[in-house]
Amino acid sequence: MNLIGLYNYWIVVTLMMIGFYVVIAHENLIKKLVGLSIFQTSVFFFYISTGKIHGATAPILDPKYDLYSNPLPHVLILTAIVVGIATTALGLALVVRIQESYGSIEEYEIQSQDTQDQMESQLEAYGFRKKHDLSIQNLDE
Amino acid sequence: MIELLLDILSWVLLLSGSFFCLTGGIGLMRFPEFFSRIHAASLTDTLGASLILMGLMLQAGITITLAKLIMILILSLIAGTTASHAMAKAALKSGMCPLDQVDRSQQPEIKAYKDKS
Amino acid sequence: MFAVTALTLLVVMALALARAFLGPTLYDRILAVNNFGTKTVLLIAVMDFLAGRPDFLDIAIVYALINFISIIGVLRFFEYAQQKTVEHGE
Amino acid sequence: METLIDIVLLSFLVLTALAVAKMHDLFAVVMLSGIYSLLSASLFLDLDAVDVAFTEASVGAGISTLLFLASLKLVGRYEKRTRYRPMLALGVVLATGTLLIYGTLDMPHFGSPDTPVHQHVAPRYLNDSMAEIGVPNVVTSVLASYRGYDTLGETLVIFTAGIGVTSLLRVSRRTKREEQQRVPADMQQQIILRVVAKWMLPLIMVFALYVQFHGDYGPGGGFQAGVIFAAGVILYTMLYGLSTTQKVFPRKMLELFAALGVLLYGGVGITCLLLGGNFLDYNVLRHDPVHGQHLGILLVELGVGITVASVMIMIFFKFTWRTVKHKYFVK
Repeated sequence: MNLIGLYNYWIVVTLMMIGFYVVIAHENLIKKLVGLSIFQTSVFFFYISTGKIHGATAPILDPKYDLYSNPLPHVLILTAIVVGIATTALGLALVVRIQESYGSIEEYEIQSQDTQDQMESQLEAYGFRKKHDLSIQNLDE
Repeated sequence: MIELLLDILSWVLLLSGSFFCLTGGIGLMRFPEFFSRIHAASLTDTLGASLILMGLMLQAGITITLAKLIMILILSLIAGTTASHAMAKAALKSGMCPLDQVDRSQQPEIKAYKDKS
Repeated sequence: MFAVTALTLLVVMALALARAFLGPTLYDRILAVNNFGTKTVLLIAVMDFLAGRPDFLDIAIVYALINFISIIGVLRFFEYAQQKTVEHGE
Repeated sequence: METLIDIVLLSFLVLTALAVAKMHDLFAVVMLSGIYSLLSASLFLDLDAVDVAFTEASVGAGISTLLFLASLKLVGRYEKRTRYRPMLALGVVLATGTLLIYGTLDMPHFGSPDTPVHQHVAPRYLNDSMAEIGVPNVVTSVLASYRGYDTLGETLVIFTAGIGVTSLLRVSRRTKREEQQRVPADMQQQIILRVVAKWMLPLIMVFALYVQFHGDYGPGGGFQAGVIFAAGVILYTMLYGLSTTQKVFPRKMLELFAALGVLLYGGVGITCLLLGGNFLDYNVLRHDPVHGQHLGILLVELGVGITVASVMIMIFFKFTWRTVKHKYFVK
């Protein structure tokens, strides 16, 4: 019983760390969003696990039962799920726009393009002419 | 007396439903390629789900629960089979071929179907 | 008796999960997801009876509906994706 | 038995998450995340959170998967291999995980009734909600009445996300014109599917209304009903084409309804203020406080449902328009 008593929390930590790993170690933005949603779900499990009481039933009142689980985490998580999908949709929209303007959703490709942009504009500021054969459009093709 | 009979009947239905689901699961895991897998999964799925739901219905008595179970049964009969059909059709259209038809894929009617799609 | 059914369903779910991990083609994975979904509907229905409060069957109905919709969505968007790659190839 | 199911489902979840982390085919990743949310909803049900299971079932498995698939179509199917060694990330993750597990050792055991969480507001909700609000589903009464401010905020967040997606993914007139000239031929060959979906559509809509108005007595409510309604419309869109659906749900109407739901919610609050109560204190809406609460919860949930449904439909339409645009202009 002692071992099982904390099992839920350990699994929650494991899931959270898998999500965390996907977010920081993968470079694809869609994969990052999936990792973020795994992370998010682990928080949901944590809340719901704390609300559970052994032998209790769902918090919908019925004269036949008198022990109910805690309804407060349920309310918090219910709204969090719907807000989570709204933020995921916003993230996906941003990813789509990034793909359209950079031609890639891999983090390092986006960064290298940004660095090149910066260098070009600095060179221009120092009076060099922009070298057309090195510009981004040509590299892309 | 009647209650005991109902209980036994629902036992039988639930257990046979579980058995069919299990065979479907094993088929899904063990069969060699997609079309034989979908054969195993979808057929046993329909039968197993209906049997289990009928077993639950006998336990429910005549309440709103019975109506909901009937609705789930109808949904799983219609939606499940349609989804299987759509999956198999999409797979066939994408160029996958059933294992025993690999040699016959040059036959006129199959070829005509592929050219059309 | 519900417990036996629930356990069997969990075993079947494990098998479907294994197919979803292994599945060589994407259609195998779609099939596994579909099978997993129908088993979840059954598991939820059985779990309601196991807990003695069968008034929560609405969730199983939602599952049956949503499972259908998401399978259709996968087929639809996967079809698109294939067309796109074919166009690229030409 | 409950504990056994709990343990098995949690182990499945970990396996699925590991597979998600390992795979490079993003389509397969999205499929597995569909399975992940099916599993998590069963787990929520096992932990007595019926309303949460309901929401996760309709949101996670339905809408979320569809949005991911729609954007995968736009950004490509495969992930590139990473260049860096993931050792540093692995180290950070392991260190954080160890610390968190060390932290759990002090926590009260899972399922014990004397945890601090259960000592403060929860007993009051469970004991007094029936007399004060008169609604058997405590989750609904807490959501719409005791914590009404919070829910108003959440609804506004969804509305804002809708505005964000709309302004990020604009559609030009030219795309619309070209799409309208074309006969919608998508999924034309799947005749059986189209017929069955046509029959199922009214069923889904009626079920959404049932969930909306039965939320006081069983699991359900505005959030879930809105998402189910949107899922029905999305099914129709996928099988019959975007321009057909937009005849029934034009863009302006969706935007109007998204705002209308929030306004309905806020309007109930303002009405309470005008009648002499506090903001969102429904007792003053009728002569009998319990009747007032019933009316207030009904209206508020309706507002939430309208906003959620129209924002979800709007977001899906925007993503689908993008794919249409690519069809015409990317070549």
